[in-house]
Amino acid sequence: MRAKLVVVVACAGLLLMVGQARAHHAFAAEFDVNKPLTLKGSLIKWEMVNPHSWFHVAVKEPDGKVTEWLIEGGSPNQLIRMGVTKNTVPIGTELTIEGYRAKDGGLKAVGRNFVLPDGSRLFLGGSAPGGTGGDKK
Amino acid sequence: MNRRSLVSVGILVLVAAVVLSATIAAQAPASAAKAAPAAKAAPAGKAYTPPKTPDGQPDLQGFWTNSTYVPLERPQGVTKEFYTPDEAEEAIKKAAAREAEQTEPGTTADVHYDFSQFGLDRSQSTIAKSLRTSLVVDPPDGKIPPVNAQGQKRAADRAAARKAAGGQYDSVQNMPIGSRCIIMGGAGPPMMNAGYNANYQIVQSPGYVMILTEMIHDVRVIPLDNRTQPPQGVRQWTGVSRGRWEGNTLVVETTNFNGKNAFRGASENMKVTERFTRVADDMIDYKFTVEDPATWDRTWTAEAPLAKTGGPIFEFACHETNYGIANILAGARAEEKQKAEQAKKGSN
Amino acid sequence: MTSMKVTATFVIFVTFAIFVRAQAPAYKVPRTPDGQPDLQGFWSNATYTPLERPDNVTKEFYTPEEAAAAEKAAAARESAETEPGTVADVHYDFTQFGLDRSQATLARSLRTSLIVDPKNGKLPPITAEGKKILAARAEEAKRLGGRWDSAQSNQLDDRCIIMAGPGPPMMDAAYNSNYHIVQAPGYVMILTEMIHDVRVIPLDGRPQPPAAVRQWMGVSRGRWEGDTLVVETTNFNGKNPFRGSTENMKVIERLRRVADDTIEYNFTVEDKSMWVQAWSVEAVMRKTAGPLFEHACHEGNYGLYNTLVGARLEDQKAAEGAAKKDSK
Amino acid sequence: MRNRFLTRVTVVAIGLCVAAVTLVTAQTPAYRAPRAPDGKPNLGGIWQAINTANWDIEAHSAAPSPVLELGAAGAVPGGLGVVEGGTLPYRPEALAKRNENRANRLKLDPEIKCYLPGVPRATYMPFPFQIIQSQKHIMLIHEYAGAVRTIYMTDQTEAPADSWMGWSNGRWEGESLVVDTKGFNDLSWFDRSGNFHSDALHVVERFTPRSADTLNYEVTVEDPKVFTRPWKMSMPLYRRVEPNAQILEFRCVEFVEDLLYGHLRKQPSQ
Repeated sequence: MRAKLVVVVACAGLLLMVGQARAHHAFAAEFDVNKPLTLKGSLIKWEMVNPHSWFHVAVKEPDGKVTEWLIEGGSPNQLIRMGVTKNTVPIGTELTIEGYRAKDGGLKAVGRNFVLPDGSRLFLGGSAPGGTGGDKK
Repeated sequence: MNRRSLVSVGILVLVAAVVLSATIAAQAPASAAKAAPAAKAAPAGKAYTPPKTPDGQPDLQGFWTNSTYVPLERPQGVTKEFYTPDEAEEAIKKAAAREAEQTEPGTTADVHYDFSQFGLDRSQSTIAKSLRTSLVVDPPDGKIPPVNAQGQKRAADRAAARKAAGGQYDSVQNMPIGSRCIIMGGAGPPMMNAGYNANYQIVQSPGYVMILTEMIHDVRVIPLDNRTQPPQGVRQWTGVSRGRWEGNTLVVETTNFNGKNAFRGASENMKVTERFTRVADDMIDYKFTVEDPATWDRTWTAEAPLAKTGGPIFEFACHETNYGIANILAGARAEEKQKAEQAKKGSN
Repeated sequence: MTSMKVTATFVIFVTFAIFVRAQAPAYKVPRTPDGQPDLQGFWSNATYTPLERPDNVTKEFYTPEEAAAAEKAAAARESAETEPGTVADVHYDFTQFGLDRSQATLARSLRTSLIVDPKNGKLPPITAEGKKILAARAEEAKRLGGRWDSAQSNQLDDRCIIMAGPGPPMMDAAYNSNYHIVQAPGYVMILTEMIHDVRVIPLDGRPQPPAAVRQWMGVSRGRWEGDTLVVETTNFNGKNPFRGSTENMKVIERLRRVADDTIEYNFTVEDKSMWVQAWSVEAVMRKTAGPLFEHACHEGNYGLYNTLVGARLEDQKAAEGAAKKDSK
Repeated sequence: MRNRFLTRVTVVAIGLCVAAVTLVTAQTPAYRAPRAPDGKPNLGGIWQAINTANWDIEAHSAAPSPVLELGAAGAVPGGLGVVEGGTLPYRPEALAKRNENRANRLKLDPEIKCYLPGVPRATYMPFPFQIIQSQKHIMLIHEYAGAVRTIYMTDQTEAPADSWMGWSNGRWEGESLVVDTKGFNDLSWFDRSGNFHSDALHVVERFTPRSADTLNYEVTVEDPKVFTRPWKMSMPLYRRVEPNAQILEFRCVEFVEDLLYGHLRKQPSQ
């Protein structure tokens, strides 16, 4: 377990040093590890943009008020190569998002996991509607 | 986390990665790597004739990737130049497993999205496989030559300048160039594996070879007409490239770097000579030599094959929606404010 | 069909041109190599003839003697020495710099006014809309404050933005009232000496640009009617009202060479927003000596700076004076 | 004597008129471009527009710089406009938004923030762009912000997602390269004057060689969310003929960082 942690921290370090790895910035600088959260809501919009994509999600608070959250996800480019398009995740899709809230205190978070109503994870193992799960040659 | 501790973390990483790759038992990667055939040193005698473009250039066109798990420098403890196919497979498996490993919830390391949910694990895309134990082939020990005194002084000066500029999140200019969407690892030259979206599109027209790097849509338009380099006053992030055909090999020389994105500590006077040779329908042999007497007392050379991959390349606009950078800076300012308020409370 | 119509028009035009030339007076206008009537050279429109007829004058033309007397009186006024020690005396001697009109080529005329229509030699009455516009302008000027309050509240010529010479219509600029005309196939160019303002007038019948394109000197389109260059100008920006005109002014100029050393320069001003009728002027341009030296104006306009600094110092002095008074 | 002269003039005049009418009514362009190796017109080269469309695609007068310190260097040169018919056919609410954009251009113009220019603006930015022409892909490589477009001549698909530069499919029509582009986001503008579009933008461009060193560039713009009808713009593009002409970097992100993030800079502790 400890070794695992070292590796991950190490990867983050590498990323900072040479701009490599799978995200282009330091997550822990943007999001607060002490503020984990789970949000349930329906998709308003998926900004398929780089360097990270952003999900706009309508979240119903316990008091019935609906607030709009912005959830950071990954670069969409590889998904697009795998066949995902802007029509793949329909507006209104119900999502459960486990993640960490932004340090600046806004209604923003990183989506550690995007989970669909059937319990599968978004864009993984062909769970994404329309996703072909591999490179087109 | 300040810069110095980051650097030490970085060193730790390198060491740890090396040790781990040698010792930790591998878990199966989340999905099987879709790998192109391994680029062995082309056996002598087996002649591959690359197709030609309508104007008679050897045809390098198409979508390519240099995504690889082979490290630039040879790991400590490895003494040979090539793994056996079995060893290479094992090394890839381990690396893929490391990449796909889930982080411990509630730890700093866990604060990110699941890379595999966005296809961003290397194992989820084409890999340019190779039996090499390091990309560096010269010096023969597979390591970048030692940095000379001049290079060390420059590194120290650069570190001092960074320190003088303050903490990493004090201002946008203090943040890494990649985070700022200015340039990433893929563009080079030399073109290095960018970690994810390590893809290229090559298009040729009479007199030109164009290489589009997916990350931040960086384009190299390489003229083949033997024109001279521009005056020294013209300095660019990606330098200025001039190409020519030597038989079936595209040779590209690049100088006129601006020195703001030092490749492995190089100076702005670095000269990079790249060689592209199509050795199979789905493989380009990519070799580069780095020459910078201001940093290394000898040149060094690496081989990093490009494997054919699927298109298309979708627009990687980066700066335009780089919300993260504002979030990070705003987060840092919020933390400072909080701390200042707590300090005030404490002193009351 | 179209080509037949065009041909017919062309034939009529050629016939008419030949007829006009047959009737023309003895002076034969020289031609440029491409066949345009030749207006080229250096010209002056310096004159003592006022735009509007003086109140006590009723006839259209002076006798030659009367004209000479009027000119003499005007020149004397211009070169009269000022009373030493008066505000009027604070300037350099214009004659020492050749700046009196009498020291330059004069475009003489027997006319008592440049305006020939209306017949009374005066600008026509202003419309109701025009009165409103003038009142609004006065209000805006008041809002800008005193003339020396800011660079913008100063006069356009003091600011080196535009002077009277380039027009259109092209008016006597009081000094350096000189022009250089150069012709090329398809174009007539008129360089105004003051602030090197240039008019490049195309002759190819192109339409005016869209109404959104507005310029200080408007946009000019020219054509030859026999020996007469007719230039129509619209698309003014309205920021340099000519005798009160609005941005909707249309100026039609007619230039015809009537002697080696004279161009007849007539123009008509149409602006329904300001005047109840169009009005016309007949003036002349007289051949003069070149060259035109670069009249860079803004670049060395120390005077505007000095004026503003002086005004601020006076403000300060006044404020200090007031403060002293208060404290007493 | 005069009669014979008149006859001669008339004959010449008829000849001229017939020639003129023929020229005007002729539909096919007289110019045939040199061929690329695959036999298509060769559009390869470095091109640039020379006009003021990037300031305002509609006709406009010269105007002062919106930035005091830039003086005449930042001022707007007048222009006759590139839009057919002169005026853009905005829907009323869209016109109001354009005017608001224009009034707040220092805050809103994506060019000021070094954002990708969109289409067709990329073509007439005051920067060169290079055409790299192959059979499958024609690349438009713009100096401004390193913007790049891939025109798919084969393997044509719909835009997978919205983007700044859109998703371009091309075809040859005689001497013209016709490029059909959709899949835009709604973030780019047509010029510095706030003329804008929505994500329903559909652009069809025609690049037609008109001489060895000039192209005709004609654009049809369709966007029913913003405009009441499709409209056209056109302009010539000029070849950069310097033998050493090349696209240089204009990596402007670092030029705008203080503008965008300067307010988030750490303040010296008091």
